[in-house]
Amino acid sequence: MERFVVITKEDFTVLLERLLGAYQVIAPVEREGRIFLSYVSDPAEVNMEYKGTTLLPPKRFFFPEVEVLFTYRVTGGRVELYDKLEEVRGAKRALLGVRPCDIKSLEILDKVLIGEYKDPYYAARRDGTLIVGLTCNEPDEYCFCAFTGSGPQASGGFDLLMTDLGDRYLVEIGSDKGERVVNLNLDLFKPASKDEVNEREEMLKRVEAEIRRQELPDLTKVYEAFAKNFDAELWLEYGRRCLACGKCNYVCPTCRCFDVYDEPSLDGSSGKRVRVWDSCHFLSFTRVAGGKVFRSERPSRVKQRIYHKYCYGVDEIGEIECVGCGRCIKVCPAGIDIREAAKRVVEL
Amino acid sequence: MEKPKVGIFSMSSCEGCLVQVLNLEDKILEMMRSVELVDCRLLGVKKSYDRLDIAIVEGAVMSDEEERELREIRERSKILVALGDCACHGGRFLFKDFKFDSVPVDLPRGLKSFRADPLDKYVKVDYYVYGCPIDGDDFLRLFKELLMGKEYRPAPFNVCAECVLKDNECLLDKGIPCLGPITRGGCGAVCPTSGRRCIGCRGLAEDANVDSLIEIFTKRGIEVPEYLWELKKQVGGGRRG
Amino acid sequence: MAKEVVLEKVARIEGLLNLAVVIREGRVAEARAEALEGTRLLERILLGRDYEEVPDLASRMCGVCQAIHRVTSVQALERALGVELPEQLELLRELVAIGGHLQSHILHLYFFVLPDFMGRSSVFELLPSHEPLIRRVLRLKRIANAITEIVGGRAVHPVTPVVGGFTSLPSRLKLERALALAKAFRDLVEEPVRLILSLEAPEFERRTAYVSLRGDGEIPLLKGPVAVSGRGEFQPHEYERHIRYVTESYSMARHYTLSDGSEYMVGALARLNNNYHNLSDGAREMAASFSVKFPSYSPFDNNRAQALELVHFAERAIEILDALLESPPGRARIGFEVHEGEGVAVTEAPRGLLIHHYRLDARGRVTLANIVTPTAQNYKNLEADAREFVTVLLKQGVEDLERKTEMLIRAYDPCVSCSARFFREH
Amino acid sequence: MRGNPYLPALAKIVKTRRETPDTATFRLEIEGSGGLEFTPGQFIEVSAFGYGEAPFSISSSPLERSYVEVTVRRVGNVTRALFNMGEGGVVGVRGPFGRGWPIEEMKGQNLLMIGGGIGIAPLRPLIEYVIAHRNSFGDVILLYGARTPKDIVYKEELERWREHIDVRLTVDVGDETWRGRTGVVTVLLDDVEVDPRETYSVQCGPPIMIYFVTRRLVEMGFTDDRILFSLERLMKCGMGFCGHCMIGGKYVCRDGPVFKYSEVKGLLEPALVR
Repeated sequence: MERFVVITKEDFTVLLERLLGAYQVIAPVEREGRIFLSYVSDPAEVNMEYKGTTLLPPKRFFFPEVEVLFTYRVTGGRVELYDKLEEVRGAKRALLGVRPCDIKSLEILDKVLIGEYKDPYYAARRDGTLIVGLTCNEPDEYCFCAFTGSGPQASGGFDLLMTDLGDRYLVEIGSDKGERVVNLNLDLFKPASKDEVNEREEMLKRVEAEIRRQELPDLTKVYEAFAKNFDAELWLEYGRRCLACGKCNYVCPTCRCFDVYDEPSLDGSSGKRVRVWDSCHFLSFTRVAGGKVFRSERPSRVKQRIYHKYCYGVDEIGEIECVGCGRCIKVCPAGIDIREAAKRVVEL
Repeated sequence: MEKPKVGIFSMSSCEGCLVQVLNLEDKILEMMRSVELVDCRLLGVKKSYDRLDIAIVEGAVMSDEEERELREIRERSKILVALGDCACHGGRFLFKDFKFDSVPVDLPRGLKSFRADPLDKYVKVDYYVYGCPIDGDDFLRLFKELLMGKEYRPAPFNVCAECVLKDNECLLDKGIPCLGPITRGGCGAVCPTSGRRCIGCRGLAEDANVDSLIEIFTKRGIEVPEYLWELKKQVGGGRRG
Repeated sequence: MAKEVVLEKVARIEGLLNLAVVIREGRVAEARAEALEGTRLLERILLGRDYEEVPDLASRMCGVCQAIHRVTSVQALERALGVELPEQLELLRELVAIGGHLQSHILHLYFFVLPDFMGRSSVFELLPSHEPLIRRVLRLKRIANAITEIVGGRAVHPVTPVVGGFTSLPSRLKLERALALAKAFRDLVEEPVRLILSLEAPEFERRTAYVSLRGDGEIPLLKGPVAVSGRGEFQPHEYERHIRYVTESYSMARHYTLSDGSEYMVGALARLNNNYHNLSDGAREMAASFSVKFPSYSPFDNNRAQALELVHFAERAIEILDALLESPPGRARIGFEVHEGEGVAVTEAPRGLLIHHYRLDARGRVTLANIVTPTAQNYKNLEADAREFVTVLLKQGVEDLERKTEMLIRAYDPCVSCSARFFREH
Repeated sequence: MRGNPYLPALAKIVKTRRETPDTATFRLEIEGSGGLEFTPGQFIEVSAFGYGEAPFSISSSPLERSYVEVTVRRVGNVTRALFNMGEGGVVGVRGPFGRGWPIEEMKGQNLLMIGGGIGIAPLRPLIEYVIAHRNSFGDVILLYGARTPKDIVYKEELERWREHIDVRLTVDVGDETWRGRTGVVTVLLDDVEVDPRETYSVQCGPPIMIYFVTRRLVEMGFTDDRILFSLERLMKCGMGFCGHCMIGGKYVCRDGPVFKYSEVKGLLEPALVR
């Protein structure tokens, strides 16, 4: 089997219909001018022509913002637990139209959450999900994946990767799972010509060149600069501006901090243990029983996220945890720009 | 085990927060099974009792009579909960910069001056349920946690955090003076989700950065309302150290 | 020797109200409806504010009928700015109001009124014997709230209605859901309404003037001339010529009379007395099967009128939703220019006629605000009814005079909270 | 790792012992296994269902395999629930988690142990281990400081330990019965004479104690890799996922709670809390 195949846009709609029959399909949709990822039931809802990124990253489909870990029942002196993991297992899903930066973010989350310990909820959802990526034809003003080594080309982590070539898609096969999908739908695919593969390369080069019009350092290699500028003045400035709203964490495709709490029923005889997304920008994030807060100063919280991306990630999994999607820049009401911060740190 | 005795009281208010409680509908019946409601004028409950385990008080204190009543309730009660913005802040976050004491008025019933005071001006308040109106689920959580002997904590985040999870685009980007960035969350960002700016009804978030919001407004050409300058004087960049 | 009977802080009504009845030589000399709720100075707070802020604050007048307060303030501002909405948006507004009416009537009839007729003091005491009914009305309340929420964004203090339309519109899916909810409401409400219609209220009649909006083929909530039974009609902007307020040193609320100083009644009974022929088919049939006739001069029939309105407005909601699904609204909000202006909106709140009146300066800031709530308008009529009713009770020598008098107060469904806004600047 | 690591094992509170007015030691018997195999210094997550989960250092001896103990101060929802439950209560246990004291490395060396308040809890299993293997260690000194005499925990054990190791106490504020030293725990360091080159110092206590003790130990000539401490942070998951316990690039729950000063140097100063 060739590594590259093509499918016309018309046939892609047919493919979508077939996928909808076999999978729960998650794809970009557009509503009221906003692009977001959503479960879809109709090919007509799917928007594969969007620019830049979706507002929220795909992580919520693997690590939802609210998740019941287990439920419990207390009767007399006995406690029974009911694992919710079983409900997560076995779902066959296809995630369509995700960008290379987001594909990279899933690879990063894999390294964090499936290591010495394994987060079984995340792992089960990952196992059951086919990843069909979509490269960018047109980056938006926030994109800087070329500087974080996570785009515009995806080096792996996908089952299929599509590139829009106008009237058709060039599709790169990235795994056995992806190959099986192509094999099952051979009537829709045909082998790609050399020209078509070249066309994609040209396209990605053009996109990369566009992103590289920004002047940024190689962000995969800023560890040292960050390490020695932990007490730099600029962090105080960012701290003064930061609203501690946590939006940057929520939209970051690699942020996965969470809080865990119990939600009892009214009579207390049963309940559930729930985990929800948390944010290192919240004052409560480092509050221990008794009230002490370890990171009470806002600059220290601003730093926590940015350092986690460019430094602690390297300590943790051997690479930076920023994929250059630019979402945190887009949503920050105070205009805190992680690109700019990194650049300033390097230039100090 | 004896059921905890609960009283629900109203100072001056629109009673919308109590209506929110009633809007919990069938959960109310369940709630009422775990406690003994001994006092609630709105629902016509008035039993004789000495001590209350939980007193839930809605509304602002606007007269000497209400002040007296509140002090009495406090004395009788183990736990006192302030329900809604009027009880928590005297309606300050709803009415913003309005200076109540600056209005010269003739008042009936022998009242000398106008006031609208939060409960904690007069008595110790153990827990606060914020919002105008309060959020029903928030109240339910408080109720459960108090019954279990837990400490209730209001949402630790601001409205923006919930707003972005609803896939909303930022209203500030459209030049709308939204107070989401400095307002305590827990409402599910209901106003911005409906395309309406946050009016700050739940009060300041735990770590509100008013300075920064003023800067944001200014940068985007949004007129800075007077009350933000007031708030800036009080909290500025929020908590430090 | 004068005796004063004071019903203190009457239970199961919204807000704090005393009713004081002065009895001299076996006859009622005076009745005073004393609103105790702290006055909230809302009109004063509105002065100088941007018109955009007004609906947010105005809806905080009252926790029970906030939906209609919001819609009314928006309408008055629209009049001031000369904004006219397309029909679909008007219909959506009516839907917000209907959701509010349905939930308010349910709350009043089943939580506040029903216990009286069952010889109980609270709805919780009804639980052991009437759990299925209570569960059903709770469900009805939930449905009514859900309808408001779909259109208004939130059930208590809805957020979407703004000058020029709405901040966002419900999707088709949501409208379909609202339609299903309205139909479910209509089905489920039948039995509880029958229950209310079958209750035997104390016998008491006293003719008064009934004031409400009057419609052509409908029971209007948001438009139409104001009808004063037996005396013709007036247009909303003329309200100041037809009603006037009096201040009573015993009450935190303004009390209202007609221009000749006589009392009048607003509310569901006034609406049906003036619009009976416009009741929906279902409501009309139900009235007939219980021999409920309008016009009626018994204030206790206000409860029956409310019960019939539950059916009527549920059917009206279905009609509106059918129309909206047939031809959905296009834009959520139409454009307009801010300029100087003055506007009055008169609407029907669950408890009756509601007036919002604003004047704006060239920048759209409020320079005058006046809000007339239904309960404030009813106080004088309530006092007159109380005088006569207690006199009758004294003659009959009934033992439960206080309980019966409380029932009279409750029949009015007073909302003291939003009536208490008395102020007069030095 | 087998099974779902978020799912706790059930355990019964079989014994409680009041240590101070607000502190107690809970003995837990885990369904199926009784106790746990663990390294002194490791912690477990204890669930009170309906109240939540909280991390506690294991305070019982590692030689004891039929139960585990935790010593708990009543400060939050979970601990209050444990106190209210008392004996017979059913709780959840996950763990053990984290990295304990490097016992093999410390063998043959002197030990200078410093505990503050309830911070002595993670030292207790180490002390029991040392006493059981007394010949494998040189001089062993325990310095323990509490706020008042009433706040001293493990009173019985302290007496027993005296027979095997050098135990020295101080309280911040004495009372009429107190005959011993007063002052913060660093005052006890003034009288300590050990060779820092052949001694490991291990400490656990409030952050401010660790900060000052560490400074003092450095002055005494201890090298950074011979200064060990157990750190306190909010640890929700125990597995390095939830992020609450991060200090710099380290997760206290997974990479700690026991750290060498050399590993987290510069991260402890109060002004630079990460």
